[in-house]
Amino acid sequence: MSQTPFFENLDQIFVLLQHWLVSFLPTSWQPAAGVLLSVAAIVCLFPALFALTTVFERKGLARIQNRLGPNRVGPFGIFQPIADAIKSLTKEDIVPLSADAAVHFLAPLLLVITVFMGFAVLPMGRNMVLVDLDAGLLFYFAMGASSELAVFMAGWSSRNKYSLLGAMRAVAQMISYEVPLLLSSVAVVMITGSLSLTKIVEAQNQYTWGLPHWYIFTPWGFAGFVMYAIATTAETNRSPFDLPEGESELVAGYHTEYSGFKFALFFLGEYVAMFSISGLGTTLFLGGWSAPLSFLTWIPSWIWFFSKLMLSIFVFIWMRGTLPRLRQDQLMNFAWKFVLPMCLVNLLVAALWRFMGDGWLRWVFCSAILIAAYAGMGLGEMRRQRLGPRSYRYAE
Amino acid sequence: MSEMQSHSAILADKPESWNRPAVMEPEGEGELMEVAMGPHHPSTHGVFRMDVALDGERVMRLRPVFGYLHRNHEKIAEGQSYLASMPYTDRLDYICPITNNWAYALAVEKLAGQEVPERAEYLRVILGELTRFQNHASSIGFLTQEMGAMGTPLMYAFREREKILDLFEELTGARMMVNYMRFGGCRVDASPGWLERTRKVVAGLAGFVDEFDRLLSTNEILMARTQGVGVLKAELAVNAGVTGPMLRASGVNYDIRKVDGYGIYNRFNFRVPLGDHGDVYDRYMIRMLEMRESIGILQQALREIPAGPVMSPTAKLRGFRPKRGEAYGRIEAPKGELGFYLISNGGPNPYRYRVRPPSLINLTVLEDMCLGVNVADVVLIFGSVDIVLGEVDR
Amino acid sequence: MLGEGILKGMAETAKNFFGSYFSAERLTTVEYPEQRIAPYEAARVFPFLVFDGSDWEAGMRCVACQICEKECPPKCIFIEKSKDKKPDALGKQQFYPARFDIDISVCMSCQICVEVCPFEAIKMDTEYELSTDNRFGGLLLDRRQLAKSNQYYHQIHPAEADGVDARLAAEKAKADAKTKITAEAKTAAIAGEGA
Amino acid sequence: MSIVFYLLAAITVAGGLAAMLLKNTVHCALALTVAFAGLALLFLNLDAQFAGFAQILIYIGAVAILVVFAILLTRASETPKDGVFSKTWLAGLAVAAAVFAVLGWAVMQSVRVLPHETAVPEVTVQQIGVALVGRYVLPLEIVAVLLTAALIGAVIVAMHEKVGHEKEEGK
Repeated sequence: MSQTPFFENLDQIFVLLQHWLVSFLPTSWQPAAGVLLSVAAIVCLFPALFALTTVFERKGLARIQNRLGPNRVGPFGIFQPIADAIKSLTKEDIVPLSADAAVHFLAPLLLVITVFMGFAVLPMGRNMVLVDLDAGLLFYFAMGASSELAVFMAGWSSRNKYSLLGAMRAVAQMISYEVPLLLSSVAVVMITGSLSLTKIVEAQNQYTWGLPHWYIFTPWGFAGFVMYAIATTAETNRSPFDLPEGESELVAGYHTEYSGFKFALFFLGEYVAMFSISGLGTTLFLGGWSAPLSFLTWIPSWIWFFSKLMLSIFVFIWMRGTLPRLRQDQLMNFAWKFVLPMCLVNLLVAALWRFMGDGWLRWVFCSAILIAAYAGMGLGEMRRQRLGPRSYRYAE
Repeated sequence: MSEMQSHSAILADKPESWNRPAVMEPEGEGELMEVAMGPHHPSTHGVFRMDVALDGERVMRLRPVFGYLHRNHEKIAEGQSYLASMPYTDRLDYICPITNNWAYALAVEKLAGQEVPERAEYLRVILGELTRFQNHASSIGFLTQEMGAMGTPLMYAFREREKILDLFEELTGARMMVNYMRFGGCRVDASPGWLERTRKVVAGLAGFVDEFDRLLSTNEILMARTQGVGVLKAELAVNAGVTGPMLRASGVNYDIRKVDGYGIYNRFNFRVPLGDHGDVYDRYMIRMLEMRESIGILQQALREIPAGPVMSPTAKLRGFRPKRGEAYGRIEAPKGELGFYLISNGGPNPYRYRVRPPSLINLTVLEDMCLGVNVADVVLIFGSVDIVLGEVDR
Repeated sequence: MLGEGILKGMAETAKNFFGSYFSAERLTTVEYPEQRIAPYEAARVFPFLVFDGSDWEAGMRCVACQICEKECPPKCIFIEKSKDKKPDALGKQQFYPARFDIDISVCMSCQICVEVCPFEAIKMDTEYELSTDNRFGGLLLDRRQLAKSNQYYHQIHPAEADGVDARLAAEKAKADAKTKITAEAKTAAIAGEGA
Repeated sequence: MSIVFYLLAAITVAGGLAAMLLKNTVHCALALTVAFAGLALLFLNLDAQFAGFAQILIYIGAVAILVVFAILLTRASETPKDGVFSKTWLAGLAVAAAVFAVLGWAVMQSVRVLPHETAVPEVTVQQIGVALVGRYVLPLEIVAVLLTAALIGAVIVAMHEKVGHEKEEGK
């Protein structure tokens, strides 16, 4: 509401800092230098976040499992990632004799590059976006699609059955879940009428009775968010969709034959992909950098963005600590027979929502359609596969 | 390249059985891919190998290869006194050493016609059911671990197992290698304090089973992974000699605690849960239900345990020479029928010593359960058999 | 059916996540080098030889009867009987072990040697931090290394040691009484002869 | 015609040549991906964002993966021992020349229509969308129907085999 200049400056602190740093340079260099500075910031920030997240993940998983987690390096083990980094940097880089050395080398690089490219269009705060592309969402998905190739290259070049199987699984899974990922985002695009991520955030940054206009608080937005979350989990190969790395079957999946720093790059790539895709989910459904309640708008926008990001990361960790993984064919069935139809129904509902105009009727109507579709398809699938709780008999 | 050659040399050395035609024909003209799962595979519970022939991801043939952990247990036992084999039985199924002790003690007692005092029988039941509980809990934990549950259920199981192992350590001096039972009783008596602590632990076990139930039993992913997978028909199970929870999951009512009523089991009031499908989910649920029954037995035993000696006065520790004859002692171990077969020629050591390991015999139906399933389910089915390689290979 | 099983499981793990911060029942981890659990009285690791008094060589209870060597399942005990005899705690002339080695890399801590020993000479230690950088010599303990005082035995297994001491004392009393009786009988006989 | 254009053109052509000349089929597919990427960058260089991103999304994200999968599933990923030139290289050359001629002719035609276009047209994604469902709705629908038919056809081809197999098993 009433923003004091101090908080306004705090909100824009990174933007101001960038402008101030750039102002020392000649005018003709300033745009390029500004972009470079932002890129450097992103490239430094997210690996740092990755390092922190690995500790939090291990600590969180440990607590879920009633353990203590890493606590030897530094206070509460927070320097564990430094130790891990030193370890992976000093480890021997083993390339299998029969591996395709060039492709084996390029795969982790390609993965990390494409993953980082996605951040270019994510608005991480008010006025904090690297390039405000008109087709930002499209750019993001284009980059996401390219990372599949890196996974394939890694698996194929290793000349290992486990690697190849893992890569095939990973690519098949990523392609399958890309469809619902796109379709659930399309609903947002339909309502907003723009592919630009900044416009999508701005559309959600409004308040009625102090409550925000986040898309997750609408029937189609909620359903879309759930579908998006499922697709995201599969896309980033996280539990319960972590089959490509399912250690009980495939040892380690496509990075079985990677060691040392190349393995670390894969690890980094996976986590950074998780950040970026969570960031996109935040932008699309959770209002990006906007505050959850109208009287909290004085808190800097980037704080909101990153807290939402970390919250979704926490949910990822929580799911990983709870759920067993699906089987490959079940995963595919789930994508094509449940998530995809739900996304299509959701598209329909989003269109209805747009054309039914304001009023309580559209809430009831849209929710009813979605709930009916969800329950019908879910129960039908369970019945078809003869799944369900059982009762047991006892001998005497 | 030399690696390739040596590999083909190994292939040429394979036994005849390997060259038999695949049990299932591949679809189309695709070739079979042979994958060696193990011996150093993350999910083989130790050193165990499954040579799997795959068509795509479907299992066409599976050959279990074991013996990596062979320790010559039976021959060693024939070379030394009856007592000296007792600590070795701890190391058969190292998850549940108490029941191994019990089966061996039962066989020797049968051979020597040795009576066991009342209190010792109660102690055996208490320890045996505690063992069954922790074995089932950790076996479910391993099963879900293989399903990729990041070890969370396993850690919960180990949390409870820790409490039970603490009780074992307090009573017997060791957490796993207990060496507790003797021919004609138990080595040491339980103090009243120990019984009190055991009652406390047993009171907490029901809550743990409930927790497990909430965490897993209705989980959709677990149901999707396990229901209808690895079906073992009752007929095949009986013919193959499968025993234990695996047999009961296939719907056969066979529990040696009921059939033989060995020890004092016929005094306790408990039920035998039976499954109707014989799939992995049934095996999982049967173990869950058996854990609840075990709690019931434990409560009764802890309520009724009488005072008295734990060793029969006629028991001999040194110079133990049973008369000539043979005996087969069997119990319902957590994994199935564990039996010891002994022949005595009157000497200080057994003439013949043979173990009937439930793990090994339950494992013989592995291929039948795995044919045609997805390779990911092989690991699951293998986990649901619940084996310990120490017992399989001996 | 429609995901509530998953949600129930997630609630359970969340309960454990927060529970691990509050309930010691849940978080059972002991941070080993800093924290230690005191061993149970019944705990057993590797055997040691008990001696009475302060001189380990003179007070050693072992009489080299070699029963434990014979009964040891993995055969990790090696005993060499002495040629000469010397008085034991009861004052009786006994053999003593000229060599008594236990290879604790072979020993499986089964306690059978303790059970079969008729002289209460071998007992189980509770010391478990035994790592050494020498695989062969470092784990082959000779009788000097194995010898531990009776006080030490009392320290690690108080109740058991009390029982053992009482039994030994009773035996000694019996033996003393016997020697006394025989001595008296002897003196009586001598006196009778004299008379 | 800036230096960026020449750089991108060089990458694209090099990728194309490598795709043609490399021995290992998977390497060829990867080189083809490089060519696709160069093309996408050329689009972007012309400020055609939508076309550029769509090129990456579809060609690299889908087509390249499809090619790679096809290679793997048909076991053509092993390096052939003999040369890379097919025996029917003459026919191939003829087809390539014909395609090139058609493309060249089309390009020449369009240049004659727009002889001196220098200003960059401001085409937003929204405009493309409006054009697709407005003026070009019929072609769009035809393409959609065609693709759906192809999809269903593919599914039927795949399903048929399975049904036949099940019948065999039934016997």
